[in-house]
Amino acid sequence: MSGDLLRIENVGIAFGGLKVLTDVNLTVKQGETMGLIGPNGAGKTTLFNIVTGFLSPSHGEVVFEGNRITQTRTAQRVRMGIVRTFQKSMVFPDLSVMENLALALRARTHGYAWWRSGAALAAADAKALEILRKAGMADRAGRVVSSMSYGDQRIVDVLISLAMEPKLLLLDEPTAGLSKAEGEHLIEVIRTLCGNTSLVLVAHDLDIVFAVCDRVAVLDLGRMIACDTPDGIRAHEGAQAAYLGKGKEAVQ
Amino acid sequence: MSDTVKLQDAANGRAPAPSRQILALGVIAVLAALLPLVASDYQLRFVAEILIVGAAVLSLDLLVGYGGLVSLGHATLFGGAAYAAAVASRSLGADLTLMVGIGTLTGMVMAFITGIVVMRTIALFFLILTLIVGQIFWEIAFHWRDVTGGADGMRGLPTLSLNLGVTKLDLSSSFALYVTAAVLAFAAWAVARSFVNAPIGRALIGTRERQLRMSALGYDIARIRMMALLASGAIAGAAGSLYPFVNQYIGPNSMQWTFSAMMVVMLVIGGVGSLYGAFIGTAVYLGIQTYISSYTDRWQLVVGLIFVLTVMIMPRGIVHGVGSLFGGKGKQ
Amino acid sequence: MSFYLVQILNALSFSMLLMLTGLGLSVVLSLLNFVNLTHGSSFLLGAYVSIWWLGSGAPWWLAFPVAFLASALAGLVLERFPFRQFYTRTHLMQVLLTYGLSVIFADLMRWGFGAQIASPELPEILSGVIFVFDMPFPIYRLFIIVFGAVLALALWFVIDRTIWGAVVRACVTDRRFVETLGLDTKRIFTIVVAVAAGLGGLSGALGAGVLSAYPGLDEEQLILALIVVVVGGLGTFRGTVLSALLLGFTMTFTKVWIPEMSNVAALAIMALMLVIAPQGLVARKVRQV
Amino acid sequence: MTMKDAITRRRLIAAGGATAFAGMLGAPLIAKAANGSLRIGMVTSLSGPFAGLGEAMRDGIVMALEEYGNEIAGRRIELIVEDDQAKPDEGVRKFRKLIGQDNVDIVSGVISSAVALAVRDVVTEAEALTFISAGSANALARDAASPLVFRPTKTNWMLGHTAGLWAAEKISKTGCLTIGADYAAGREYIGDFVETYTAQGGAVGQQLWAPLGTTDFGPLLTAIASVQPEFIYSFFAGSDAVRFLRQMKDYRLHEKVKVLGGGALFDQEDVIATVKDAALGGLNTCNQSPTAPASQAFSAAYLARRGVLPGEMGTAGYVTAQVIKAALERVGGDVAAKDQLKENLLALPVDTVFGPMSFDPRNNQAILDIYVNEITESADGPVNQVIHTYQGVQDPGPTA
Repeated sequence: MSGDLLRIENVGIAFGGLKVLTDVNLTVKQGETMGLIGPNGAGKTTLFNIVTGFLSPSHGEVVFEGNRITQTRTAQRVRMGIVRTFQKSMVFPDLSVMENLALALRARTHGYAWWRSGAALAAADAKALEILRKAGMADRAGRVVSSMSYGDQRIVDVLISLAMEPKLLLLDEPTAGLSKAEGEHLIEVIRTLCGNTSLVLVAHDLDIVFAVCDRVAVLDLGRMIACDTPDGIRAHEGAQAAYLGKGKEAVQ
Repeated sequence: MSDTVKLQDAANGRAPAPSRQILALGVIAVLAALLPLVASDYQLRFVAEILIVGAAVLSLDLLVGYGGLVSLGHATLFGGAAYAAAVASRSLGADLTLMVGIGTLTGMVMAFITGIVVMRTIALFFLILTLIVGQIFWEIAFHWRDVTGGADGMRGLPTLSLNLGVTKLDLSSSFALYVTAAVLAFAAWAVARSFVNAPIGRALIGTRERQLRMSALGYDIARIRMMALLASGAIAGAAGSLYPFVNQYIGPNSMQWTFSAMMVVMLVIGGVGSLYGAFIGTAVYLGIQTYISSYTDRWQLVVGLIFVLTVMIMPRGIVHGVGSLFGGKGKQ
Repeated sequence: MSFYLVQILNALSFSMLLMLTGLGLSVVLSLLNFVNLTHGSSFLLGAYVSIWWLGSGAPWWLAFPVAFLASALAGLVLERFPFRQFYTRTHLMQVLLTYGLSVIFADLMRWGFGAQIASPELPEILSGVIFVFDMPFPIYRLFIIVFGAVLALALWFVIDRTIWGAVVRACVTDRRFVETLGLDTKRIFTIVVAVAAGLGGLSGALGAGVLSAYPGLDEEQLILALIVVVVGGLGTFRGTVLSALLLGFTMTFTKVWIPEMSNVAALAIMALMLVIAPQGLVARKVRQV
Repeated sequence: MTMKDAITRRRLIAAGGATAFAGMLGAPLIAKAANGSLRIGMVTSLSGPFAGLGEAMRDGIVMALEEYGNEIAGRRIELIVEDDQAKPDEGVRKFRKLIGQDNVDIVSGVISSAVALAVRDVVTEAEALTFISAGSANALARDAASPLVFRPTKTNWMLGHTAGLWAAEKISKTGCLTIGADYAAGREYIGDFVETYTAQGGAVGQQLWAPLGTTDFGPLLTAIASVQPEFIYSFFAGSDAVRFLRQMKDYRLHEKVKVLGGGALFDQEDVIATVKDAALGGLNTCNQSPTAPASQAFSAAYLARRGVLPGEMGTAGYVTAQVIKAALERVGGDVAAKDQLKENLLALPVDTVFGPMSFDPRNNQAILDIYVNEITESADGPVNQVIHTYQGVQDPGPTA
């Protein structure tokens, strides 16, 4: 199965008596954009937590580039190329945009350096500026993040993750709280910058998911009930019943 | 959350323009040089004490101001190093470099032990666990009578000296102690400042503000905190190593949690996250305690009121409070 | 045999004292998510008030409600200013504010009640002993055990099993929701703080019979209460009871077996608990992301 | 002019100009004593665990100075009292301040032994005339003795030793249990007691220790109840002593077991005034007793002034003034003649409310009468009643 970047095999997890995920299987291919949808409490974020190592599954395996990483620590997984964003904005509010990116870029090399090696740091900073330029934010490099609009903060949030040059980027509702236009702009930035990165996108805005994703997986009550192309999902009865059929009120 | 921000946004230390900084340093240097001309022996020694305790408070600022880790066990690092230096001085003599070396090392070892125990906790849990670990260290010092003198502490220590190869410089005079303390205080400030401005310092701020994000970026939170603790322990230890020789005495009080709490109070009064505020807070606190108490038994009321007012009116401490009065620098 | 029975009673009574001291702190933390370090001051105030009352010749049993009321009143005033401004602040800021206040109160009480140690005159009915086989055990300590158990049960019932408890808990989760039900959340917060302070005073009144009262007792009790509450897991009721029992039994039996090391042993066990369970014995499940 | 007035005057001077900051940088306004007047500095504990004791000590010295009309050997006396919080570091700072900034002629005070030891090197280096009012660590009479440090009070040994003598002779040579506070002073009292008691043929059974600041003595008292000793030798101070005695009574042990204690355990003002009848029947060896013949007049005056009979600290403050007065009068008020003052002070005993006091020339340590007190009921409540006096007890000193 060459081309498979991430394989989730029979993963399950329970908190106390509550089964949050039951026997979930999912494969993400190289360069693919995968949508992940499901009602609130379906287990989407929990799945992210398992892939990134914030949680250990009760059973099942996570395989990345052919290696089992189920027990690998988060920091190690990040170095392997698995990076995520969070539902809530997770920027560093008191640092400048530039410093936010620098923190990400230095994570792998100079994160613990005390006596700095100027050249290496300058290289990292040059790279940060490059990313900002591509995202059209170079003019705001020196701004303190907390002084920016929420939309811009979310962009910085995503840029931080992209600066890590991930192979797999897990986006947890990046567009939540944004206006339609802001959301579309954010997706635009992601698509410009992500290159060959595989994406897994959780979003409540189904229009965006169906427009952007190559395939879409549907979680309901901790079970994977469908995984297909957007058109396939639209036609899938189980998915309809679990999610779409309930209409927009499930999505709010 | 907004408090942490208010309290600590100075911690991000976007340094003021270099020229202004050099000017400030110059003014301080001139004042420091002029002080011995006007101050009496007693006052010089008092200032030396402020500088030494201030350096320890500054090292606490690394944890509180930059790491968001409020420790109630910081006095143990300071006092433990002081004991180590005092004990060593009995057999090895009190050579300055040796003492500071021993103190720094002891501070780091104790910080390391503390770190291993407290690493997984944050917030109130961190506060209480550091308190408990610190009190365990205190109990050891208090009961290890053969070495530490128990509750009576240690006195009759040799005087501090500096071996320059050719000659041996005696550092027992108030003036010499003042100069030594001033050099130490400056070095402590410089080291702490370079730490917070280095990538590790930025990463430390990152762990304070967004712990989850930092792990998602591949940072090892425990490792960053441990390095901050070690740096902090090294500075506190270096400061502690001089303390027995300035006081000519060291006792278990300097390891007790009440002293740790006093350090936190000093830090908050001076200004969290500014580094140099530590010295101002220490001076204010020790000044009140030493001078107001001559006039009234109610000096603790005064300290309490000043502290509460600081927390309520200028939570970022005197440094920022005064700064915003004069330069409007308080708001960005 | 009777030796260990009495030692167990000793441990129980000391645990009850610890639990009573921790309860008020625990209530404010769990219900309002507010760290109130003036709790030690409430304790000492209650102790002084009850000693004064018991010495005045008035009916002795009123000493406890009076101590409760005195501390509750102080809590009421404090809640209006300055606690109210600090509910939404970080724990750190709350710790700093209330610690500073406790320093002020310590000095005020020293001023008002003097620096001398004071002990209550216990009524005849509480000052006897019972004999467990041939070993004496003070009736007052039995009184503390029973009183503490009853109080803890009552509190647990009110908070966990009645509508009032539910409303207060809902306040912290979503204030606006409670207000849409037509309830005055401000008043609810005030009542909780006052009751918690009153509990501190009540435990001080009870504790004074064993501990006496003097400047500095407030701080000693505060530290014990903090350790009990935090090791128990921030303001979970069960946790506070559990860790009070743990600390009480450890301190009692280490004093029996290794008296010179008893403090170190007790501290080490509490530290171990926090290392094993960094969120406290009974952790509230909080979704991280 | 009373002493209180003098203190108020100081405050006025302070308000008049010397702000704390000016005080820090030179304090020109109060730097030099007014011509002819003599400054006595006293450091005592006005906050922290010994605050009550410190207030008593301060009142004791003020009381004596008022009686002297604020004048000794023709010189006006100015008293400056500083708070050491019972912390050695703080004590060191305050002694330095008194000597280096307030330019006092004599320093005195100190309750905690740790503070007394901590300041020893400071006053020795400054060659300051020092009178330690209460800090009673043995070391200050031994290897830490210093030429200009006088100690007009007991050493821990003097009390532990006499208790050992008394116990072996009058109580029992068997069935002894000791229980003490586990810190330096407790160790010294118990250790010295055991040494003398066993040398006199007594046999010590179980030895219990309670951490300093023990709140609950229950477990230890239950242990005592199960051993059922003949008598207990015990040392606790302050709140520990109050709790120990009260809880003894709670467990009904005070009726069954004789308690012999050292000084602070049955302190008249600090402990007995609080625990009242829980102390009855206790025995106490102490250098001070409100019922000692030398103390009669003072006890009455103190009772009238403060509403309680004097304990050790109130008396110690008073005695400090008495000794300073004797020393100054013997040199005609010339405080600069330190060697002469020392020689004259050591030459003759001083009559104090402790009793007659002479000084050991080896270490400037007072040689004192030690009273065995029994706590009995009196018109003023339970009181330390002298039942025996060991005369002229002298610490072994530097040879020990």
